[in-house]
Amino acid sequence: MTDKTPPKSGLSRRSALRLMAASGLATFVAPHFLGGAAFAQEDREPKGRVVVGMSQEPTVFNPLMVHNEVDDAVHFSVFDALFRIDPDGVIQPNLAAEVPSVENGGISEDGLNWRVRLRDDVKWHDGKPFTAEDVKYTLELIVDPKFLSWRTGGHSLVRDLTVVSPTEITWRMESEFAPYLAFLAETFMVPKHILGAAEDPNTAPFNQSPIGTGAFKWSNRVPGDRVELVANEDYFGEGPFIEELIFKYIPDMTVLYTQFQSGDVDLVDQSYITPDHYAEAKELPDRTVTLEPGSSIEGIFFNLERPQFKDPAVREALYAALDRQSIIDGIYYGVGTMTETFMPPLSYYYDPDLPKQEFNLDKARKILDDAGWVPGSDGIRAKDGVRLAFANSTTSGNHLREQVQQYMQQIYREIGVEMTISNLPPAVMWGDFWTKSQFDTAMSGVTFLIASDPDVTNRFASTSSAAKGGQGSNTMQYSNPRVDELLKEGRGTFGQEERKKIYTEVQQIIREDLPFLPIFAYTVVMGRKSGLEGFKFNPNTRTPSWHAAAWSWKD
Amino acid sequence: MPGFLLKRILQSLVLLLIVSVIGFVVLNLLPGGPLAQFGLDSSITQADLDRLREQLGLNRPLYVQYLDWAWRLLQGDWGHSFRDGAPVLEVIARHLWATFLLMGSSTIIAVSIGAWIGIRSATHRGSTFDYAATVGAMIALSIPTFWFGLVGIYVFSLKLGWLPAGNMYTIGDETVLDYLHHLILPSIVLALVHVAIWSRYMRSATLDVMNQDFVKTARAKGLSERRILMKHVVGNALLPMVTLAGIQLPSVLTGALVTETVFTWPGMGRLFLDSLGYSDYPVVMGLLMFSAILVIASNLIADIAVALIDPRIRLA
Amino acid sequence: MTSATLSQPIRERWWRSRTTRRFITNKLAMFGLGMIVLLVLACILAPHLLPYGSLDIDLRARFAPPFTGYHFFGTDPLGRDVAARLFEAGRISLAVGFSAMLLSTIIGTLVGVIAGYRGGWIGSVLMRTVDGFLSFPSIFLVLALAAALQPSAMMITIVIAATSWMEVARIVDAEVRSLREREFVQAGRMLGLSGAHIMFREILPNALGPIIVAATLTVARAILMEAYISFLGYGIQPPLPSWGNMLNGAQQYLGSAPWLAIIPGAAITIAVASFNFIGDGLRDAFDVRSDGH
Amino acid sequence: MTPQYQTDGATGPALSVRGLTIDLPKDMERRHAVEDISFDLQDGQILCIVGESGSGKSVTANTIMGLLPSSIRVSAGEIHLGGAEAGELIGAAPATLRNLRGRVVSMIFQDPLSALNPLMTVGEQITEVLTAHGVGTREWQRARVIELLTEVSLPDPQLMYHQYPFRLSGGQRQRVMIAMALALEPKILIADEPTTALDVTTQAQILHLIRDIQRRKGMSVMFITHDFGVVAEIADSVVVMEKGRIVETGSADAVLKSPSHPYTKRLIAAVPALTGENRAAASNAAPEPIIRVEGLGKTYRIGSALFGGEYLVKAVQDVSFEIGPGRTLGIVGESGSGKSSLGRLLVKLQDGNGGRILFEGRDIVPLSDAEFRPLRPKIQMIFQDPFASLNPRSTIGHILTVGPVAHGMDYPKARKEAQALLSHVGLDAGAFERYPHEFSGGQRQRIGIARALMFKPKLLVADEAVSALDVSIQAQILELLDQIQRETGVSMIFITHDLRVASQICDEIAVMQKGRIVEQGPPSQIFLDPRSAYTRELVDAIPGRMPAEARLSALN
Repeated sequence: MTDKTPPKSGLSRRSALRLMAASGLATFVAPHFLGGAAFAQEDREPKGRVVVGMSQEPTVFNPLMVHNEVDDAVHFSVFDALFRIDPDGVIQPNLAAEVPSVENGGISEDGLNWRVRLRDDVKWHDGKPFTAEDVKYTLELIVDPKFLSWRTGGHSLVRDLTVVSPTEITWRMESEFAPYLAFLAETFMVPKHILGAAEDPNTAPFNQSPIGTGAFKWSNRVPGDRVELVANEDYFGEGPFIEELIFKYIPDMTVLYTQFQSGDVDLVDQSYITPDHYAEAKELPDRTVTLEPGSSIEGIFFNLERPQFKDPAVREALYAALDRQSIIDGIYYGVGTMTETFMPPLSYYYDPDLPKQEFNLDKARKILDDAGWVPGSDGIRAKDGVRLAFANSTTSGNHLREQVQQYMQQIYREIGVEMTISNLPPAVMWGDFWTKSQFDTAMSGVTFLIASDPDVTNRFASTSSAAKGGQGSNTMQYSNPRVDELLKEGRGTFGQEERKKIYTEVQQIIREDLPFLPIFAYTVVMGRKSGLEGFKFNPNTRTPSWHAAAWSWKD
Repeated sequence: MPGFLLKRILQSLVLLLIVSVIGFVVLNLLPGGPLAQFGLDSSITQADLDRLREQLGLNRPLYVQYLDWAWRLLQGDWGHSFRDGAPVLEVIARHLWATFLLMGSSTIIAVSIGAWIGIRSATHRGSTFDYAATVGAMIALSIPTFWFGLVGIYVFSLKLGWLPAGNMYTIGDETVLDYLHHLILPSIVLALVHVAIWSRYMRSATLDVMNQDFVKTARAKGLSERRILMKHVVGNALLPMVTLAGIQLPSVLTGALVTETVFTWPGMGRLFLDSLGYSDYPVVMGLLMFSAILVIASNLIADIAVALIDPRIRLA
Repeated sequence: MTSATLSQPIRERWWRSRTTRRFITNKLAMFGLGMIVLLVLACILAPHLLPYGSLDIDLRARFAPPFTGYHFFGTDPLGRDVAARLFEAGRISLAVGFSAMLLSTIIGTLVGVIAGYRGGWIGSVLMRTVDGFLSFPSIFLVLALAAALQPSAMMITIVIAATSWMEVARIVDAEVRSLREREFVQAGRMLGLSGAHIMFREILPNALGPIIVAATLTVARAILMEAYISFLGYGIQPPLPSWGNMLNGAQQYLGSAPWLAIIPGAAITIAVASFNFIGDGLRDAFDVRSDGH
Repeated sequence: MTPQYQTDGATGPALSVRGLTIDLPKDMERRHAVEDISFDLQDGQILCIVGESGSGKSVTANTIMGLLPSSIRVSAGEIHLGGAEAGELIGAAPATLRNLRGRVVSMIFQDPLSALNPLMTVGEQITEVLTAHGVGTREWQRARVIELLTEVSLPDPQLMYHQYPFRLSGGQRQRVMIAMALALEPKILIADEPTTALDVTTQAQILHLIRDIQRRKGMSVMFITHDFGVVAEIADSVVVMEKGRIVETGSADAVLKSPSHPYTKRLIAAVPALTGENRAAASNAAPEPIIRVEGLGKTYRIGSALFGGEYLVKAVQDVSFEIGPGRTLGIVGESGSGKSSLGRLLVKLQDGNGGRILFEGRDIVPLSDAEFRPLRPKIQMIFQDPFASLNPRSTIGHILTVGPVAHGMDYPKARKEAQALLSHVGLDAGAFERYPHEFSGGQRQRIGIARALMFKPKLLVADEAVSALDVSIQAQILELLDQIQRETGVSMIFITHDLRVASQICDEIAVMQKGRIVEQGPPSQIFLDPRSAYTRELVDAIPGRMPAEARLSALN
């Protein structure tokens, strides 16, 4: 159930490091879309209600606690982080008065000492002022070993947090960590005076009725059904222009679409509109339905420690026999972009010149023949006693993937490869089965980048495989010394052009090695009522409701 | 009577113990577990997963986890949901009334219509009505609930547009009428099977009673058929029905669970499926214990009700 | 000594017995039997007679409505012939139903006979376990078990059997309990027969009626259960079709391709109703008190 | 057939049945429940309708009340009600019949427990009769019910009014039924085997009550029974039925003294007479007893000690006796006296708690099941219910041979012995292949006896071995047992509630009451010179101690 929809960790954003270099400028030329103050004089009275439909239920309202992407929509509306990433991938100040950079002195030359200045006009929903103490508390809470925090990456490097004044805080990084700025754009500030006073922050009442600084205030939750937010009239930034914001949980995607159609739902959040409804949806009157680029890649992931996949020829042949065009056109209704790499197409680092895969069964057969995989009496190829047979797993109940599986199964059979389908419920599929590489092959939509950085050490470094004792998510157990080398180099390189070279080579090697077969890069079908203005899709966040403050109803 | 009560309650406790052990073991047979939901999250690393596992106490041996859980339960602490950190009892309580609304309305439909059909079938034994009721009940028992729900949605929502396809209410129009409008289809779908069950049992119970000597006695007294039916037959026939109502509860719960998924009804069924999907052990265990307690309590209440109605038990 | 000559009774054969006669004069039961025979035949023959295989994918012929060309029941989202899949699925669903019934009947009968005959603490432990299992909404056990095991037709069968033996156990327990007090069982003890002999040779044959009835109804329930599990995606895995997993994807296309939901659902209903008719007929036939229809 | 008999000074029949034929549903053994029967119930008399099971006597009674199940219907004949409410009952409108029921014609049934609604108090149920016919105000009704309860001699009528049926003993329930039937002083009372389910002493009281009330109220009573003893006790006139036909009618005296029809003669002859004579000793073997019981006891725990409400039932207390080889001990008592428990203790189908059972000098009480198994062949039992005691799914051959085979006999030998035994107990050897349901009750009881004899036991325990059988069959089985004992010298313990039966076959009789043996002695002592008050009461209660000459003439 975690995976009814392909995850939309929208991290197709430009490099944080690049932004560190450029942010000084960015602060001054930031589009007024986010400027807040620029809109303040409009000061429209919030009115109306927006119902956002989502197919999973938001349940975690303390943004620091371990949570899922479904919870983001609420977090973005109730809370603010120090920074915010705009649709173009530019990091903008939010609670911070400016984005720290080497240029403006916010970050020391060696990248270790940070200073952040805060706005002085921000109030919590209960009226108390927001100060640097809250930032300190937040950053300390995240690494509190008793606290069930979400990711601690980056935060665990922070040392010597010092509140200089209510609007200024400094700290030192244990080691340089370039993506931290982007991480902070997803780190929402929580009130020290409330959560800090609670006996146990894990079970504090705050977690069920959060108090933030965001454009919307917590109003009510009907569990299993909806979360209701109301406009924060004292919001320091632009907006809000709507009075009520409701996140409605509709577990069935068909029903969700039906309710969008009937007008019960004003905007479809995560899970979006399923591709099969796209053609129909875009013709709906008074609905704006658009295709937006996502950041995940749908692919077939090999467990490279399986004997049959150690031979690169096998992977190459399986790729050649993958009828991607039919899958996209026939099963995904043409929604999805052909890609050859893990890098999201919108990324600065995306390499468009990788060799194009071509669906060719004869070629696939020839590759296998040449590699010595000959058909046995049952028609299935084998080599050295290893049958070319494997299971493919994904979340059970994902109908489109199941259709793709059955289609692939039939075609692979034609080249003498036996693929069986063994789908698992999400709680099983994405547990140890996935993280500890217990699958043969898995079909999944994976987001490779963390916080917009092109660094994919976590996914492709040979030391990142949990099955081999590593701490990352290299579930394919991919291992290539050259890639390891390049990834190391990439983390230590600051220049954008240089990095692009490095990551282009990484993409080339991975295209060559094929540790996974890319099927397509996700495109999402965004749907909303036409009268809803101020909406902008942001591929760099995981939720379309990332900035509901700007939404308004057309008069 | 107090002795009987005490004995039943003690038996129930043993039953709860068995239920909790079975539930805990079965639940933990599931590979994966509560952290699987983060398996795809690119920003959570194995290190984070290991940390969370330790924080949630999931790396302890199974029996330790069970004893810890059971010990807390005895102290009234049902634990906290892994998903939203809220106390389990609170989580359950928040979903309770939606389920009870559905179960209640469908039970009213099932009992009243089922009892009526059953009594009429028994008194008009062999008639066209009886035959139609028999055939109808068996067909009703054969229809998969979820499919019936789907067909219902197709016909009444998609084709005719008379009834909503799901949900408990229309956002912004939460009047009683609106709730009722949304309640019609799911409660009929859930009631279908139970109308069939009730009518069958009521028919056979009524026939059983009608064959008893005291009905003959009543006739020999010169009582009118109507009085015989109302005073002597129905009263005695309803007695086993009270017990049946208790026994039927798990199946009503199961039915509600299925119905809720089809009609996106925000009740315990959906909570259960979601929690199972996320391997939210505390909530799933809580729901199991809750439903077991509900079932046991309702059986107990049914027994007590029978005892109160039946002088043979009340005064014994 | 008074002569007690044996008036020559007619030898009764089972097919002339009262039970059999009651059963074959029961129109509904015969209708059910007929439907099952037809279904089984169709499932055996249809895949050979239909022009399409159940696995033939044709993405150009997706969502063809019924009676498009030779697609009598239309096609599914991969352009496969629904009719071919329906009867192929029937094989799986019926096989799962039957095997689950056999398995659960055996388990239930064993538990029931032992609990009913031995009584005492063994009986208590067994029957409290049965009560324990029955106190869950059955769907929980099914889903949890189905999720825990690698789904395959055999596993689903085991899961269904593991969660539906309690009913049989209860029926057998009650039956054995009452039979245990009958004098012929006392007579068995008096003759010095062993416990196992009395349980399985003397008592069990007398409980066969209720067991057969329960077994028939268990087939019906097992088919329904398979449908539920597969509908929720925990059951028979594609491309193997089963009635349940054919319905699985259908909800999504309820508006655009309703036949995908209606046809397999109708097949389930017909099969389950037929078994229920047979079970009811058998119950009437075995029950000496009832007059049948 | 026309009534052959009329009492003098009669004012005409209260009820007359003419040419009544009632069809049975298809596929029953016979077409008619009753066929062309005619009789009169004279005003102010007791008419007994006598017959064995299946003779159609109850169907007749139900027809008069209009209570036949819908599957059985009257195909010919009429039933005419005499007196003030004269009219034809067959074909009368349901409303008319309902109006008559309970007011003009009342009925009481065999089993007084199931005939009362368990959920209503005694008072309510009697009041219902009054309400149904719209008689009296509430206060009057209540007073009338109390009066009725007093009239049938129920203790504490005020309390009884609020009592539920389950609280009452069988005899009290039957009194309630009688009170209910009398509520509107009906002209006719139909009693369908009203005493069959009762103990002998209670039976005597109820018979006495019915006769008493009939005399006081001048009612006409149609009394249905299978027991000529009861006929002798209360009947003015008698109708004898066999297989749906009337074979003989007449005054009670005439029929009892000089029965004309052979069936009647057989019935009367088969009624076990109370003989005060001791049985001729079967053998003169040494007085060394086969079995000696010393201080045997059995206590049941009911309820649970843990939860309170536990109480002890002392089913058998301090019982001692002994039996010599080839002798028969009768154990007699009413229901609940502990006689059946004693039987089970002796064959170790139950374990006693206290006392010793010395079988051939060895105490079998402490033996485990496994230790006792080798001894089982020597102690065998004959069960009460010939329908329940044979496994319906086994052939007679299997039933007979399974025991010996389990004890190591090879099958061919067992088969040969079984076939020999079958003919010995009067059955065709072809019975070997058949199933129990193909046999009649008497035949099955013979099979049960054969099964017990397969082992050539030393001791046979017969637990109510004939009480489920019709009287004519009873006599045959008793004879068979007697014959077997003479041939094999087996010792027997014969458990029965019927003193008359015991008197036929026992060398010695032990009378049990509340788990204890209150008196033990030869039949002459028990019947002619009882030493305990309870034995005397039992003997006095035996219905219709039939004049010896009646038996004689019947036998001739």
